[in-house]
Amino acid sequence: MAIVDLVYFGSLREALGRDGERIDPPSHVLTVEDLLNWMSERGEPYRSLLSDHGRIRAAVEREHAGPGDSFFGAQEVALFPPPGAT
Amino acid sequence: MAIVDLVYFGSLREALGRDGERIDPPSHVLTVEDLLNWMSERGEPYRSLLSDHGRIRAAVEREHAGPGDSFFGAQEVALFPPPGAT
Amino acid sequence: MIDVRVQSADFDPGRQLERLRELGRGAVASLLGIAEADGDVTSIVVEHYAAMARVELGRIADEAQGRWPLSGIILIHRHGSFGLGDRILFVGAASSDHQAAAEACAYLARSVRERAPFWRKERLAGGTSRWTERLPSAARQPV
Amino acid sequence: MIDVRVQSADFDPGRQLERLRELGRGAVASLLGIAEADGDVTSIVVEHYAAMARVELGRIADEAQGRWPLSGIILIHRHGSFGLGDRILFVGAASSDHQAAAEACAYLARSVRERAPFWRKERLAGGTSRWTERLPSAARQPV
Repeated sequence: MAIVDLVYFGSLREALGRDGERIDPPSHVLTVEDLLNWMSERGEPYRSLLSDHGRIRAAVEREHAGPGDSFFGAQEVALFPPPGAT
Repeated sequence: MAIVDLVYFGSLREALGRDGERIDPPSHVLTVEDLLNWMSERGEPYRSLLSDHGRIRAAVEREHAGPGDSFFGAQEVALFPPPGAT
Repeated sequence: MIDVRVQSADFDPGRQLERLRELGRGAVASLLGIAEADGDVTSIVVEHYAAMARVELGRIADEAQGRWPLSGIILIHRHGSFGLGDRILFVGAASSDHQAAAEACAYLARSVRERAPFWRKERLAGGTSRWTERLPSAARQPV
Repeated sequence: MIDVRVQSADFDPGRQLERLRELGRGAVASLLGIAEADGDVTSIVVEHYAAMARVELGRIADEAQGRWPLSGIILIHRHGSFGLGDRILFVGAASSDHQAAAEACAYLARSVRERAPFWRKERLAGGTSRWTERLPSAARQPV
Protein backbone atom coordinates (compact mmCIF):
# COMPACT_ATOMS: atom_id res chain seq x y z
CA MET A 1 0.00 0.00 0.00
CA ALA A 2 1.28 3.47 -0.78
CA ILE A 3 1.44 6.40 1.60
CA VAL A 4 -1.94 8.06 2.24
CA ASP A 5 -2.79 11.55 3.50
CA LEU A 6 -5.47 11.27 6.17
CA VAL A 7 -7.44 14.49 6.82
CA TYR A 8 -9.83 15.09 9.72
CA PHE A 9 -12.78 17.46 10.07
CA GLY A 10 -15.27 18.75 12.61
CA SER A 11 -15.36 17.34 16.11
CA LEU A 12 -13.03 14.50 15.10
CA ARG A 13 -10.33 16.96 13.99
CA GLU A 14 -10.71 18.87 17.25
CA ALA A 15 -10.66 15.73 19.43
CA LEU A 16 -7.56 14.38 17.66
CA GLY A 17 -5.93 17.79 17.95
CA ARG A 18 -4.66 17.76 14.37
CA ASP A 19 -5.89 18.45 10.82
CA GLY A 20 -4.46 15.20 9.48
CA GLU A 21 -1.46 12.94 9.23
CA ARG A 22 0.46 10.83 6.76
CA ILE A 23 0.02 7.07 7.19
CA ASP A 24 1.54 3.95 5.67
CA PRO A 25 -0.97 1.15 6.29
CA PRO A 26 0.01 -2.52 5.78
CA SER A 27 -1.13 -4.26 2.63
CA HIS A 28 -4.10 -6.08 4.22
CA VAL A 29 -5.76 -2.72 5.06
CA LEU A 30 -7.89 -2.27 1.96
CA THR A 31 -11.25 -0.79 2.87
CA VAL A 32 -12.50 2.12 4.94
CA GLU A 33 -13.55 -0.34 7.64
CA ASP A 34 -10.09 -1.94 7.63
CA LEU A 35 -8.59 1.52 7.97
CA LEU A 36 -10.77 2.43 10.99
CA ASN A 37 -9.88 -0.88 12.67
CA TRP A 38 -6.18 -0.48 11.98
CA MET A 39 -6.17 3.11 13.26
CA SER A 40 -8.08 2.03 16.40
CA GLU A 41 -5.39 -0.56 17.14
CA ARG A 42 -2.91 2.29 17.50
CA GLY A 43 -4.51 3.03 20.88
CA GLU A 44 -5.92 6.25 22.31
CA PRO A 45 -7.31 8.64 21.28
CA TYR A 46 -7.96 6.70 18.07
CA ARG A 47 -9.59 3.75 19.77
CA SER A 48 -12.29 5.82 21.49
CA LEU A 49 -12.91 8.07 18.53
CA LEU A 50 -12.81 5.61 15.63
CA SER A 51 -14.03 2.28 16.98
CA ASP A 52 -17.73 3.23 16.80
CA HIS A 53 -17.98 3.08 13.01
CA GLY A 54 -21.54 4.42 13.02
CA ARG A 55 -20.22 7.81 14.14
CA ILE A 56 -17.51 8.15 11.51
CA ARG A 57 -17.88 8.85 7.81
CA ALA A 58 -15.19 8.77 5.17
CA ALA A 59 -14.39 10.26 1.80
CA VAL A 60 -11.87 8.74 -0.60
CA GLU A 61 -10.38 11.21 -3.08
CA ARG A 62 -13.07 13.78 -2.11
CA GLU A 63 -15.98 11.40 -2.67
CA HIS A 64 -18.15 9.82 0.05
CA ALA A 65 -17.20 6.19 0.73
CA GLY A 66 -18.92 3.44 2.71
CA PRO A 67 -17.25 1.02 5.17
CA GLY A 68 -16.72 -1.64 2.50
CA ASP A 69 -15.29 0.72 -0.12
CA SER A 70 -11.64 0.34 -1.02
CA PHE A 71 -9.18 3.21 -0.78
CA PHE A 72 -6.59 1.37 -2.86
CA GLY A 73 -4.44 3.83 -4.77
CA ALA A 74 -5.98 6.87 -3.06
CA GLN A 75 -3.74 9.76 -2.08
CA GLU A 76 -6.26 11.43 0.25
CA VAL A 77 -8.75 9.88 2.66
CA ALA A 78 -10.92 12.07 4.90
CA LEU A 79 -12.55 11.01 8.18
CA PHE A 80 -15.28 13.08 9.83
CA PRO A 81 -18.55 12.95 11.76
CA PRO A 82 -21.81 13.06 9.74
CA PRO A 83 -21.81 16.46 8.00
CA GLY A 84 -24.48 19.14 8.10
CA ALA A 85 -24.19 22.85 8.80
CA THR A 86 -27.77 24.03 8.44
CA MET B 1 -86.04 30.24 -2.49
CA ALA B 2 -84.85 33.84 -2.30
CA ILE B 3 -83.24 35.85 -5.07
CA VAL B 4 -79.60 34.91 -5.74
CA ASP B 5 -76.83 36.88 -7.41
CA LEU B 6 -75.00 34.61 -9.85
CA VAL B 7 -71.51 35.75 -10.83
CA TYR B 8 -69.38 34.31 -13.66
CA PHE B 9 -65.61 34.23 -14.18
CA GLY B 10 -63.00 33.32 -16.76
CA SER B 11 -63.98 31.67 -20.02
CA LEU B 12 -67.51 31.09 -18.74
CA ARG B 13 -68.02 34.84 -18.13
CA GLU B 14 -66.69 35.59 -21.60
CA ALA B 15 -68.78 32.89 -23.31
CA LEU B 16 -71.96 34.06 -21.56
CA GLY B 17 -71.14 37.66 -22.39
CA ARG B 18 -71.97 38.92 -18.91
CA ASP B 19 -70.41 39.21 -15.43
CA GLY B 20 -73.50 37.77 -13.74
CA GLU B 21 -77.22 37.95 -13.33
CA ARG B 22 -79.92 37.89 -10.68
CA ILE B 23 -81.95 34.68 -10.59
CA ASP B 24 -85.03 33.45 -8.73
CA PRO B 25 -84.86 29.63 -8.83
CA PRO B 26 -87.89 27.51 -7.85
CA SER B 27 -87.96 25.91 -4.41
CA HIS B 28 -86.83 22.43 -5.57
CA VAL B 29 -83.50 23.84 -6.79
CA LEU B 30 -81.40 23.31 -3.67
CA THR B 31 -77.91 22.20 -4.61
CA VAL B 32 -75.21 23.38 -6.99
CA GLU B 33 -76.05 20.45 -9.26
CA ASP B 34 -79.75 21.38 -9.20
CA LEU B 35 -78.77 24.92 -10.12
CA LEU B 36 -76.65 23.83 -13.11
CA ASN B 37 -79.48 21.60 -14.35
CA TRP B 38 -82.09 24.32 -13.93
CA MET B 39 -79.91 26.90 -15.69
CA SER B 40 -79.24 24.41 -18.55
CA GLU B 41 -82.99 24.02 -19.06
CA ARG B 42 -83.15 27.71 -19.92
CA GLY B 43 -81.61 26.81 -23.32
CA GLU B 44 -78.59 28.19 -25.11
CA PRO B 45 -75.95 29.32 -24.34
CA TYR B 46 -76.49 27.86 -20.86
CA ARG B 47 -77.15 24.32 -22.04
CA SER B 48 -73.84 24.00 -23.90
CA LEU B 49 -71.79 25.76 -21.25
CA LEU B 50 -73.28 24.34 -18.03
CA SER B 51 -74.49 20.84 -18.85
CA ASP B 52 -70.99 19.29 -18.60
CA HIS B 53 -70.71 19.56 -14.83
CA GLY B 54 -67.10 18.35 -14.85
CA ARG B 55 -66.05 21.61 -16.47
CA ILE B 56 -67.84 23.93 -14.07
CA ARG B 57 -66.92 24.75 -10.48
CA ALA B 58 -68.96 26.74 -8.00
CA ALA B 59 -68.49 28.87 -4.92
CA VAL B 60 -71.30 29.62 -2.47
CA GLU B 61 -70.79 32.80 -0.46
CA ARG B 62 -67.13 32.95 -1.63
CA GLU B 63 -66.34 29.39 -0.57
CA HIS B 64 -65.76 26.44 -2.91
CA ALA B 65 -68.80 24.15 -3.12
CA GLY B 66 -69.28 20.68 -4.60
CA PRO B 67 -72.19 19.53 -6.80
CA GLY B 68 -74.15 18.20 -3.81
CA ASP B 69 -73.67 21.29 -1.63
CA SER B 70 -76.73 23.40 -0.91
CA PHE B 71 -76.85 27.10 -1.66
CA PHE B 72 -79.94 27.60 0.50
CA GLY B 73 -79.98 31.11 1.91
CA ALA B 74 -76.96 32.22 -0.11
CA GLN B 75 -76.93 35.69 -1.61
CA GLU B 76 -74.03 35.08 -3.99
CA VAL B 77 -73.15 31.99 -6.02
CA ALA B 78 -70.20 32.00 -8.43
CA LEU B 79 -69.76 29.70 -11.44
CA PHE B 80 -66.41 29.34 -13.20
CA PRO B 81 -64.03 26.93 -14.92
CA PRO B 82 -61.34 25.26 -12.77
CA PRO B 83 -59.13 28.10 -11.51
CA GLY B 84 -55.38 28.48 -11.86
CA ALA B 85 -53.33 31.41 -13.06
CA THR B 86 -49.77 30.14 -12.69
CA MET C 1 -47.19 35.84 11.04
CA ILE C 2 -49.53 35.34 8.09
CA ASP C 3 -49.53 37.98 5.35
CA VAL C 4 -51.86 37.44 2.39
CA ARG C 5 -52.16 39.94 -0.46
CA VAL C 6 -54.08 40.22 -3.72
CA GLN C 7 -52.80 43.11 -5.80
CA SER C 8 -52.09 44.38 -9.30
CA ALA C 9 -48.78 45.95 -8.28
CA ASP C 10 -45.47 44.14 -8.62
CA PHE C 11 -43.59 42.93 -5.53
CA ASP C 12 -39.94 42.42 -4.57
CA PRO C 13 -39.25 38.72 -3.88
CA GLY C 14 -35.97 39.52 -2.12
CA ARG C 15 -37.79 41.83 0.27
CA GLN C 16 -40.29 39.05 1.07
CA LEU C 17 -37.47 36.56 1.79
CA GLU C 18 -35.91 39.18 4.05
CA ARG C 19 -39.17 39.66 6.00
CA LEU C 20 -39.33 35.89 6.56
CA ARG C 21 -35.63 35.68 7.46
CA GLU C 22 -36.10 38.36 10.10
CA LEU C 23 -38.41 36.00 11.99
CA GLY C 24 -35.18 34.31 13.10
CA ARG C 25 -35.91 30.72 12.14
CA GLY C 26 -33.53 28.34 10.38
CA ALA C 27 -35.21 28.04 7.00
CA VAL C 28 -37.22 30.10 4.53
CA ALA C 29 -38.72 28.23 1.56
CA SER C 30 -40.28 30.12 -1.32
CA LEU C 31 -41.84 29.64 -4.71
CA LEU C 32 -42.02 32.40 -7.29
CA GLY C 33 -44.59 32.03 -10.07
CA ILE C 34 -43.68 33.72 -13.34
CA ALA C 35 -45.64 34.43 -16.55
CA GLU C 36 -44.48 31.82 -19.05
CA ALA C 37 -46.08 30.74 -22.33
CA ASP C 38 -45.24 28.96 -25.53
CA GLY C 39 -45.16 30.07 -29.13
CA ASP C 40 -46.99 33.18 -30.24
CA VAL C 41 -48.29 34.35 -26.86
CA THR C 42 -47.56 38.04 -26.39
CA SER C 43 -49.07 38.65 -22.96
CA ILE C 44 -51.14 37.07 -20.21
CA VAL C 45 -54.22 38.39 -18.46
CA VAL C 46 -55.06 37.16 -14.96
CA GLU C 47 -58.68 37.67 -13.94
CA HIS C 48 -59.80 37.15 -10.33
CA TYR C 49 -62.87 36.88 -8.15
CA ALA C 50 -62.05 39.84 -5.95
CA ALA C 51 -64.56 39.13 -3.19
CA MET C 52 -63.25 35.60 -2.71
CA ALA C 53 -59.53 35.70 -3.61
CA ARG C 54 -58.07 37.07 -0.39
CA VAL C 55 -60.40 34.96 1.76
CA GLU C 56 -59.39 31.76 -0.06
CA LEU C 57 -55.67 32.56 0.20
CA GLY C 58 -56.21 33.11 3.93
CA ARG C 59 -57.90 29.72 4.26
CA ILE C 60 -54.97 28.07 2.46
CA ALA C 61 -52.45 29.79 4.76
CA ASP C 62 -54.44 28.76 7.85
CA GLU C 63 -54.44 25.14 6.70
CA ALA C 64 -50.66 25.16 6.19
CA GLN C 65 -50.11 26.71 9.60
CA GLY C 66 -52.22 23.95 11.12
CA ARG C 67 -50.17 21.21 9.46
CA TRP C 68 -46.56 22.43 9.87
CA PRO C 69 -44.69 24.32 12.61
CA LEU C 70 -44.34 27.60 10.72
CA SER C 71 -43.28 30.96 12.10
CA GLY C 72 -44.43 32.87 9.03
CA ILE C 73 -46.33 32.62 5.74
CA ILE C 74 -46.49 35.18 2.91
CA LEU C 75 -48.81 34.74 -0.08
CA ILE C 76 -48.96 37.41 -2.80
CA HIS C 77 -51.08 36.87 -5.92
CA ARG C 78 -51.20 39.50 -8.63
CA HIS C 79 -53.98 40.12 -11.17
CA GLY C 80 -54.07 42.18 -14.37
CA SER C 81 -52.03 42.10 -17.55
CA PHE C 82 -48.54 40.58 -17.67
CA GLY C 83 -45.64 40.37 -20.06
CA LEU C 84 -43.71 37.11 -20.29
CA GLY C 85 -41.27 36.83 -17.39
CA ASP C 86 -43.35 39.01 -15.05
CA ARG C 87 -43.82 37.93 -11.44
CA ILE C 88 -47.37 36.72 -10.69
CA LEU C 89 -47.18 34.73 -7.46
CA PHE C 90 -45.02 34.63 -4.34
CA VAL C 91 -45.35 31.86 -1.77
CA GLY C 92 -43.04 31.84 1.25
CA ALA C 93 -42.85 29.90 4.51
CA ALA C 94 -40.43 30.15 7.46
CA SER C 95 -39.73 27.40 9.98
CA SER C 96 -37.03 26.09 12.28
CA ASP C 97 -37.40 22.81 10.37
CA HIS C 98 -36.06 22.88 6.78
CA GLN C 99 -38.23 19.99 5.71
CA ALA C 100 -41.35 21.60 7.17
CA ALA C 101 -40.62 24.88 5.37
CA ALA C 102 -40.10 23.08 2.05
CA GLU C 103 -43.17 20.86 2.37
CA ALA C 104 -45.42 23.71 3.52
CA CYS C 105 -44.24 25.87 0.62
CA ALA C 106 -45.00 23.11 -1.91
CA TYR C 107 -48.44 22.60 -0.32
CA LEU C 108 -49.20 26.32 -0.37
CA ALA C 109 -48.15 26.67 -4.03
CA ARG C 110 -50.19 23.64 -5.10
CA SER C 111 -53.26 24.78 -3.18
CA VAL C 112 -53.06 28.29 -4.63
CA ARG C 113 -52.86 26.88 -8.14
CA GLU C 114 -55.80 24.52 -7.61
CA ARG C 115 -58.12 26.62 -5.47
CA ALA C 116 -57.37 30.34 -5.53
CA PRO C 117 -59.99 32.01 -7.78
CA PHE C 118 -57.76 33.34 -10.55
CA TRP C 119 -58.05 32.58 -14.27
CA ARG C 120 -55.50 32.98 -17.03
CA LYS C 121 -55.99 34.16 -20.59
CA GLU C 122 -53.23 34.22 -23.20
CA ARG C 123 -53.19 37.00 -25.80
CA LEU C 124 -51.78 35.86 -29.14
CA ALA C 125 -49.80 37.73 -31.75
CA GLY C 126 -52.73 37.76 -34.21
CA GLY C 127 -54.96 39.70 -31.80
CA THR C 128 -56.90 36.65 -30.63
CA SER C 129 -56.80 35.16 -27.14
CA ARG C 130 -57.42 31.89 -25.36
CA TRP C 131 -58.21 30.88 -21.80
CA THR C 132 -56.15 28.34 -19.90
CA GLU C 133 -58.84 26.42 -18.11
CA ARG C 134 -56.79 23.74 -16.38
CA LEU C 135 -59.34 20.99 -16.70
CA PRO C 136 -58.84 17.93 -14.50
CA SER C 137 -56.92 16.29 -17.36
CA ALA C 138 -54.61 19.31 -17.38
CA ALA C 139 -55.51 19.87 -21.05
CA ARG C 140 -55.67 23.47 -22.23
CA GLN C 141 -58.90 24.41 -23.96
CA PRO C 142 -59.00 27.24 -26.44
CA VAL C 143 -62.34 29.07 -26.27
CA MET D 1 -27.42 26.67 -15.95
CA ILE D 2 -25.77 25.25 -12.85
CA ASP D 3 -23.97 27.66 -10.52
CA VAL D 4 -22.35 26.21 -7.39
CA ARG D 5 -20.39 28.34 -4.93
CA VAL D 6 -18.56 27.82 -1.65
CA GLN D 7 -17.64 31.13 -0.08
CA SER D 8 -17.21 33.03 3.19
CA ALA D 9 -18.86 36.18 1.79
CA ASP D 10 -22.56 36.90 2.23
CA PHE D 11 -24.94 36.71 -0.76
CA ASP D 12 -28.14 38.48 -1.80
CA PRO D 13 -31.03 35.96 -2.00
CA GLY D 14 -33.18 38.38 -4.01
CA ARG D 15 -30.43 38.66 -6.61
CA GLN D 16 -30.26 34.86 -6.88
CA LEU D 17 -34.05 34.62 -7.38
CA GLU D 18 -33.75 37.28 -10.06
CA ARG D 19 -31.03 35.34 -11.89
CA LEU D 20 -33.26 32.25 -11.90
CA ARG D 21 -36.33 34.27 -12.95
CA GLU D 22 -34.42 35.67 -15.92
CA LEU D 23 -34.19 32.14 -17.34
CA GLY D 24 -37.81 32.72 -18.37
CA ARG D 25 -39.44 29.64 -16.86
CA GLY D 26 -42.68 29.54 -14.90
CA ALA D 27 -41.40 28.75 -11.42
CA VAL D 28 -38.43 29.41 -9.17
CA ALA D 29 -38.28 27.48 -5.90
CA SER D 30 -35.74 28.36 -3.24
CA LEU D 31 -34.65 27.49 0.25
CA LEU D 32 -32.65 29.86 2.41
CA GLY D 33 -30.74 28.36 5.35
CA ILE D 34 -30.22 30.70 8.30
CA ALA D 35 -28.09 30.46 11.44
CA GLU D 36 -30.51 29.54 14.23
CA ALA D 37 -29.75 28.18 17.69
CA ASP D 38 -31.34 27.78 21.09
CA GLY D 39 -30.52 29.19 24.46
CA ASP D 40 -27.11 30.56 25.21
CA VAL D 41 -25.54 30.17 21.78
CA THR D 42 -23.82 33.40 20.76
CA SER D 43 -22.45 32.44 17.34
CA ILE D 44 -21.97 29.55 14.96
CA VAL D 45 -18.81 28.40 13.19
CA VAL D 46 -19.12 26.44 9.95
CA GLU D 47 -16.04 24.40 9.02
CA HIS D 48 -15.69 22.81 5.59
CA TYR D 49 -13.57 20.37 3.60
CA ALA D 50 -12.48 22.86 0.97
CA ALA D 51 -11.10 20.35 -1.54
CA MET D 52 -14.38 18.39 -1.56
CA ALA D 53 -17.16 20.92 -0.87
CA ARG D 54 -17.59 22.42 -4.31
CA VAL D 55 -17.22 19.04 -6.03
CA GLU D 56 -19.91 17.49 -3.82
CA LEU D 57 -22.31 20.39 -4.37
CA GLY D 58 -21.75 19.94 -8.10
CA ARG D 59 -22.58 16.24 -7.85
CA ILE D 60 -25.79 17.05 -5.97
CA ALA D 61 -26.79 19.63 -8.62
CA ASP D 62 -26.06 17.16 -11.43
CA GLU D 63 -28.25 14.54 -9.77
CA ALA D 64 -31.16 16.99 -9.46
CA GLN D 65 -30.81 18.05 -13.07
CA GLY D 66 -30.96 14.39 -14.09
CA ARG D 67 -34.17 13.80 -12.14
CA TRP D 68 -36.24 16.93 -12.89
CA PRO D 69 -36.65 19.17 -15.97
CA LEU D 70 -34.76 22.18 -14.59
CA SER D 71 -33.56 25.23 -16.49
CA GLY D 72 -31.32 26.41 -13.66
CA ILE D 73 -29.83 25.49 -10.28
CA ILE D 74 -27.97 27.75 -7.85
CA LEU D 75 -26.27 26.39 -4.71
CA ILE D 76 -24.35 28.73 -2.41
CA HIS D 77 -22.88 27.44 0.87
CA ARG D 78 -21.00 29.77 3.17
CA HIS D 79 -18.31 28.85 5.73
CA GLY D 80 -16.77 30.83 8.59
CA SER D 81 -18.26 32.50 11.65
CA PHE D 82 -21.92 33.52 11.82
CA GLY D 83 -24.19 35.52 14.08
CA LEU D 84 -27.71 34.25 14.67
CA GLY D 85 -29.94 35.17 11.73
CA ASP D 86 -27.09 35.19 9.22
CA ARG D 87 -27.58 33.56 5.83
CA ILE D 88 -25.61 30.31 5.44
CA LEU D 89 -27.18 28.45 2.51
CA PHE D 90 -29.07 29.29 -0.67
CA VAL D 91 -30.69 26.59 -2.79
CA GLY D 92 -32.64 27.59 -5.90
CA ALA D 93 -34.18 25.76 -8.85
CA ALA D 94 -36.04 27.04 -11.92
CA SER D 95 -38.44 25.00 -14.06
CA SER D 96 -41.49 25.36 -16.28
CA ASP D 97 -43.15 22.91 -13.91
CA HIS D 98 -43.98 24.30 -10.44
CA GLN D 99 -44.04 20.87 -8.85
CA ALA D 100 -40.67 19.94 -10.37
CA ALA D 101 -39.10 23.18 -9.10
CA ALA D 102 -40.46 22.59 -5.58
CA GLU D 103 -39.48 18.91 -5.44
CA ALA D 104 -36.01 19.54 -6.86
CA CYS D 105 -35.43 22.35 -4.37
CA ALA D 106 -36.42 20.11 -1.44
CA TYR D 107 -34.15 17.34 -2.76
CA LEU D 108 -31.23 19.74 -3.20
CA ALA D 109 -31.64 21.18 0.30
CA ARG D 110 -31.90 17.73 1.90
CA SER D 111 -28.88 16.40 -0.03
CA VAL D 112 -26.78 19.43 0.90
CA ARG D 113 -27.63 18.96 4.57
CA GLU D 114 -26.83 15.25 4.51
CA ARG D 115 -23.81 15.10 2.21
CA ALA D 116 -22.10 18.45 1.70
CA PRO D 117 -18.88 18.39 3.80
CA PHE D 118 -19.64 21.19 6.25
CA TRP D 119 -19.70 20.93 10.06
CA ARG D 120 -21.29 23.24 12.58
CA LYS D 121 -20.00 24.34 15.96
CA GLU D 122 -21.96 26.47 18.40
CA ARG D 123 -20.13 28.98 20.57
CA LEU D 124 -21.75 29.46 23.96
CA ALA D 125 -21.98 32.52 26.21
CA GLY D 126 -19.55 31.08 28.77
CA GLY D 127 -16.74 30.80 26.20
CA THR D 128 -17.20 27.08 25.57
CA SER D 129 -18.38 25.52 22.34
CA ARG D 130 -20.04 22.35 21.06
CA TRP D 131 -20.25 20.58 17.71
CA THR D 132 -23.54 19.66 16.10
CA GLU D 133 -22.76 16.25 14.69
CA ARG D 134 -26.12 15.22 13.24
CA LEU D 135 -25.81 11.55 14.02
CA PRO D 136 -28.16 9.20 12.17
CA SER D 137 -30.62 9.45 15.07
CA ALA D 138 -30.58 13.24 14.60
CA ALA D 139 -29.40 13.60 18.20
CA ARG D 140 -26.98 16.42 18.91
CA GLN D 141 -23.81 15.34 20.70
CA PRO D 142 -21.85 17.79 22.78
CA VAL D 143 -18.11 17.09 22.49
